[in-house]
Amino acid sequence: MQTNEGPAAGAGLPALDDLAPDLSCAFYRDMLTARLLDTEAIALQRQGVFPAYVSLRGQEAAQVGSAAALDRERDFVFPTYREMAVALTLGVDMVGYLASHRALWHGGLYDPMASRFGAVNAVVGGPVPHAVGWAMGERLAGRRGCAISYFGDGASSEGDVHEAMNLAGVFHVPVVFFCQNNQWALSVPNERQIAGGSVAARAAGYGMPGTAVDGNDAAAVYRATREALERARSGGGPTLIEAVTYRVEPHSTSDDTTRYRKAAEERAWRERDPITRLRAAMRAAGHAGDGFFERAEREARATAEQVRDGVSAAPEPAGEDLFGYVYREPTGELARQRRVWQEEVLP
Amino acid sequence: MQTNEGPAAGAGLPALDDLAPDLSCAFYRDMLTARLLDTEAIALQRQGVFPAYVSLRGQEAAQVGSAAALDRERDFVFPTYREMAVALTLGVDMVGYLASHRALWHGGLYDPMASRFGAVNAVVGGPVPHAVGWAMGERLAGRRGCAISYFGDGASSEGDVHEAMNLAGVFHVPVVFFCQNNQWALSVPNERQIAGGSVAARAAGYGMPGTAVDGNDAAAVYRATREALERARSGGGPTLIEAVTYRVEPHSTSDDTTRYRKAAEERAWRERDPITRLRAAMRAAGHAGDGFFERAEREARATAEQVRDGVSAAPEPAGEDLFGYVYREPTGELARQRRVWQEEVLP
Amino acid sequence: MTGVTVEQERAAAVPAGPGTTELSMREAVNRALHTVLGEDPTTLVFGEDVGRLGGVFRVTDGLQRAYGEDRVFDTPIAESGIIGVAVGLAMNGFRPIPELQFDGFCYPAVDQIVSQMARMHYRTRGTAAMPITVRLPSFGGIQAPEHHGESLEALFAHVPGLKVAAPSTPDDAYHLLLQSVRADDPVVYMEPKARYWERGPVALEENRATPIGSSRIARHGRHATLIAWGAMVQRCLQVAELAAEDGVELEVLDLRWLKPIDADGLVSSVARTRRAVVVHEAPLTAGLGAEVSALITERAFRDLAAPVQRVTGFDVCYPAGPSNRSTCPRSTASCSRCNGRWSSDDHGPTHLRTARPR
Amino acid sequence: MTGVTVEQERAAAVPAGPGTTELSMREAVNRALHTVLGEDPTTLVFGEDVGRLGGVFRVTDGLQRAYGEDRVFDTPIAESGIIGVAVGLAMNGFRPIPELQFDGFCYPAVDQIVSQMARMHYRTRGTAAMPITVRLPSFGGIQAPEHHGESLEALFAHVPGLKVAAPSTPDDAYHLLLQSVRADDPVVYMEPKARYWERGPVALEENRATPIGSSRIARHGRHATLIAWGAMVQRCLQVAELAAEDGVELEVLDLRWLKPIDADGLVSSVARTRRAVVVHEAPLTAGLGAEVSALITERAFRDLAAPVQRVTGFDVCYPAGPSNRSTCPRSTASCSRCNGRWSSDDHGPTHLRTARPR
Ligand SMILES: Cc1ncc(C[n+]2csc(CCOP(=O)(O)OP(=O)(O)O)c2C)c(N)n1
Ligand SMILES: Cc1ncc(C[n+]2csc(CCOP(=O)(O)OP(=O)(O)O)c2C)c(N)n1
Ligand SMILES: [Mg+2]
Ligand SMILES: [Mg+2]
Repeated sequence: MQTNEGPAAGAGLPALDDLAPDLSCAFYRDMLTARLLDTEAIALQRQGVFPAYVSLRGQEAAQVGSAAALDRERDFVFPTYREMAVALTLGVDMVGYLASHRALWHGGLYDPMASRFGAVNAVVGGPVPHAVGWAMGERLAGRRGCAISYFGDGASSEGDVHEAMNLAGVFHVPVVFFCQNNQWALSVPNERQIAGGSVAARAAGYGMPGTAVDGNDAAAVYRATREALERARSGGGPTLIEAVTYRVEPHSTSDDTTRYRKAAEERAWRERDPITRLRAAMRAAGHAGDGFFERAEREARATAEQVRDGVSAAPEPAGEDLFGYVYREPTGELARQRRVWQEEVLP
Repeated sequence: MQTNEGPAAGAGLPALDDLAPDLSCAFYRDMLTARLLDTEAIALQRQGVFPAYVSLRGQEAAQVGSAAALDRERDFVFPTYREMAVALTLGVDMVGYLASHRALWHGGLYDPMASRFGAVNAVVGGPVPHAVGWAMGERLAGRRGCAISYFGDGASSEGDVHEAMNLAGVFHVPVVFFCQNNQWALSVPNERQIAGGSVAARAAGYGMPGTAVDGNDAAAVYRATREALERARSGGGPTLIEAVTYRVEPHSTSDDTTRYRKAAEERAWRERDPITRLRAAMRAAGHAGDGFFERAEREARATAEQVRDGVSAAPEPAGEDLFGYVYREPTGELARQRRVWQEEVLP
Repeated sequence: MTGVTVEQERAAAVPAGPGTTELSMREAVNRALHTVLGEDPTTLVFGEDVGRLGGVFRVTDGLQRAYGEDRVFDTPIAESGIIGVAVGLAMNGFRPIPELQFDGFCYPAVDQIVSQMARMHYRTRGTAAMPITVRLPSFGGIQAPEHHGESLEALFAHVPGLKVAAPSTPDDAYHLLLQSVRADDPVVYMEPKARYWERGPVALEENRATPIGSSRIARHGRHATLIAWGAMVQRCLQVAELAAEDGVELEVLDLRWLKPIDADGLVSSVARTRRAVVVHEAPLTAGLGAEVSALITERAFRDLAAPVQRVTGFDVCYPAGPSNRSTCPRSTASCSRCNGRWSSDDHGPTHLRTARPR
Repeated sequence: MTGVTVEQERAAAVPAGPGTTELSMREAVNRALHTVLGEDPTTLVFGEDVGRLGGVFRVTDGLQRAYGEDRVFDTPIAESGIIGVAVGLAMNGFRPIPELQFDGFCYPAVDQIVSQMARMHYRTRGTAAMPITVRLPSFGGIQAPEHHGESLEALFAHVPGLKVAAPSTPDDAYHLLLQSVRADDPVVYMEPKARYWERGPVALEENRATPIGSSRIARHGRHATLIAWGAMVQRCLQVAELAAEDGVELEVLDLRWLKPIDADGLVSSVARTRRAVVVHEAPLTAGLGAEVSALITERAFRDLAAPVQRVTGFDVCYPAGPSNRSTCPRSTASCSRCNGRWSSDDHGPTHLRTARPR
């Protein structure tokens, strides 16, 4: 079996040469905020506020680096359930985002259309063709936005991902397929998931550029995504990016990794932490110093606490919403059922 | 968009150097018999005996060449609906096979398990994962058979084909994915079907060998398939073969090609006829002369007529079969429905 | 057979005359697609072979020529992808009208239909509309290969977020499709293939005001109500014609919207006739007939002089041609329990036989 | 709440004592898998995370260790491929027991389930057996993310060639799974996730002779029959307990086989009680409750003192946690029409509330 030929994630320091310090600072702020918010979210689950939570810890560079390359006015993100740092970078209302994890509303309580960040989607592989359709529409309308689809290494095995990539290639549409290969799909490692060992290598079969990038290097991810978006925007069609990273936390708060992987592996990856690496690179490149890092920490903490308090206190949606959003044009039968609910269940 | 980088089908004469004359003679006999039977089948449709028929004309080399490489005692074929010449080469009861086209029984009236040639399957892409499962079983049982899955260029767009190839790669099972790229999927040509232009190129993404072969050259197809089967049998895992050929007839007898392709294209391909080419190569290589070709023609015609008469005269299956095969272990409800049918519908 | 012709019967539903045009059902669908493509630049027609070929049934014939390859186009063979793409297009402001080539080939798209298309409006709290109409040539009766004769209405009718239509006449095919496309909710639009070639008057200019979810009385009667949709409506009209010779007046209710179901329409008909038979091609068990039966029983129990009967396909895999001709549902016995005994002589191509008084 | 505990109630169905072992339902399923893997070398267990992890619910815990990676293995995330592979394995003489991780993720496999697994025996005229048992953790009540609370029995029950089971007790979970695996037809085996952790006695050694398709009277009564399956059986037993305090004796019929359905069992219960309420978590419209209602009405119309009532989930997308807690089907009104009026006070995690006399 082949192994992944892309860059081993996490070796060396991110190269920041061509990056404006503003940008690396922005990366850092978003990555740190996401990290602290993630930590708060895990705590909220332990406290019983969230029934469950899926941590993105360790994947902040892959998410922030790619999201930072997007045009917030024009592009559109199709996420799964683990893209909290993408949402944050895009400016999504984070209380509304985390409301999904508090089980207030499956898709979240933010406005996905206004945020240009689709509703949280739990079907592995399912939203990938949506990105292709959206991108087809963009081209048909003569607009210049790009769609980006986030999915995991495990999702790459789904038929929908193949259909989406083939459709994107045939219609030559502006879409970026962004695979966060965090090495694990729940309990299944890459070796038993990805024939050939590389998701990026699939691109050639669709006649599209495919690239594996160090997913723990925010700058490298940013560059790869920007390049793909530029190509897409100028009519160059789809690109597949595989950001090689690692899920250092369990799959979800209900998971137990001791059953399927070695603690040493987790430890090794925690040491290649994308935030630590970015900070070191920023210091080395003279992008920022203590003052910035301290302020960033303070601000990130404040944001994280504010969001935490916000989501803990968020009111439950009205029970009527169960009936109100099934259709845009309501049916008599559902109105009848709503009345039954009001009479029999609500009291 | 890339184009198919495989050998242009149909150029030059098949090279027979390493082939025993017996083998080329066998190819010729089967290809010719398939051709004549195909012609009879089209006629049967015109006469109203078949409600519809799908011709394999032009694909005889791809089908006979690949099937001839199979071990009839050990291997198993997972066909679609256009593999009549594969069935013939494997010795399937052809009256039973064509019964499917007379609409006597969807899957055909031959015994697929005993024939090691699965039931006719009309779901494009659907049977491909079955071949992978069968091959997994073969390995688990410690047997040495290989599965071969036939599918079309259009089928390659289906999610099931991707899932099957990935599963085959991950489990490293003895299966050959045999794509007959006849350039058209009903009315849709390769350019609008296959991103990147090559089905064979997909193999690399799964870490398996992929090869495009002149599908109108029986010897080349035979060699490619034999090689793939040898590799699979000796534990080398799956292979993807793309046999580049052409569907010279309409998609089915109900189709009208004038709506979507040029007569000149069809004519050009009719001139690269695989049977004509094989005959010329056999003559050139001294594998056979007039005597053989005349005898082969006579015998093929006799077989075709016999099968034609057989399928025309074949009795309809008993109406009870509608109820008898739904389950292996019948249910009371279905027995009740059968009684209703006997009382109310049968008379 | 009686002398009743197909044309006469349909004429009874929509009178021919000034303001109507005689069309086959597939022409009517084609005209409706022309209308919506013409009136709304966000509408798109796509699917397998719908473009250059004009569809395997020629339902989309001429649309690509008229509206261009951008708005009417062929896709690769990827049913899940086709619906997935429709969802993404809808999220970008389009009004997609994808075709799935045959009933039996919509199964690969079930996940996108159920988990994505039907729920995206809900998941996004109403911010993403899903004005998608999935055209699905449906039901049996054309002696086709396996998977070309499936009746999937029960599956779709069970799914919150979907609406489901199944017209029985060219006129309804035209107007229900306009309604479906113009609606802001996803609709599975099931076209009865067996009726594609049947002609009837279509009021092209009329703006039909009947709401989504309304049924249609195809024939008035007072002894029992036959409830059907798609091709079975015509069968029921034939049955009613024969019964009439026997002095039995059957009402035929064309449900036409399978979700939402016109419960009021059912109840008010049954209140008059006191007996009901629901007829469909799909297998009996857990078919939509069960819903119709349960609904009527719940809401009109005291009106019912007899239990609602189901006349349906058997619980078998849809058979190949000649066997198909000999598989017919329990029309005789079931109807007879309500309406006196008939025998049958017509082993027609569709699932339900015509019954004849004896 | 009354003092009735879960254990006592289940004990009523299978008495604890010598020859029984106290197990949770997931342990019971695990034991059944041990049994079949041990007795038949052609059985195979596979799916997403069933191997090393032992399944997200630990139902397959320890099986890989005991029977090796060849017979118990993880697959890539490819539901259609998983069932497709099972079909191929069955054609090569194996008896596959694939797991689809959650109800909501079986939709991508619907094509392989319906068009291939359910029909291969038919298509091959009985030459290819399909002894496949698809394990499907099912139904709601565990406050999980979207797509983890679907009730798909109506879809599967409609498909010719499938059999469908949904046990409600550890004992039935054990024995129905043995039956399903040993049967030569494909079975969709729906495990009520909400009951996984509930314990009860299991007669491990017993060779249960009840045929596929038999129902079980979970509690005897004479005023009405509550019909349910999966987790709703327990809810109905609770309702019956409360009704008993009010002097109303409810019979609870655990359907457990959803295809084939035990029509005789239904009819004979209703012949005694003359009233029936069918209860399920799935949405109302075109749910399996409609089939049960129609079946009873057809076969026992003259016995019925009132129409069969359906107490089901609403026609909405399965809601997220807290909203889930407040969405409950029409238990009160429906039951009341048969059985006198109750109110409810228990907004439990599962769809159906417990009712309490007032
Ligand atoms: C279609 C589908 N099948 C199965 C699942 C159950 N499931 C949830 S997450 C997961 C693993 C996904 O792995 P990957 O795609 O690598 O994403 P990651 O969780 O690592 O971010 C599985 C199997 C699902 N959500 N959707
Ligand atoms: C899943 C599915 N979708 C659609 C169809 C309808 N259909 C039948 S044949 C065909 C074209 C298939 O093309 P290809 O795979 O190239 O095979 P060929 O007919 O050329 O041999 C289509 C779309 C089908 N049979 N199955
Ligand atoms: Mg992963
Ligand atoms: Mg083709």
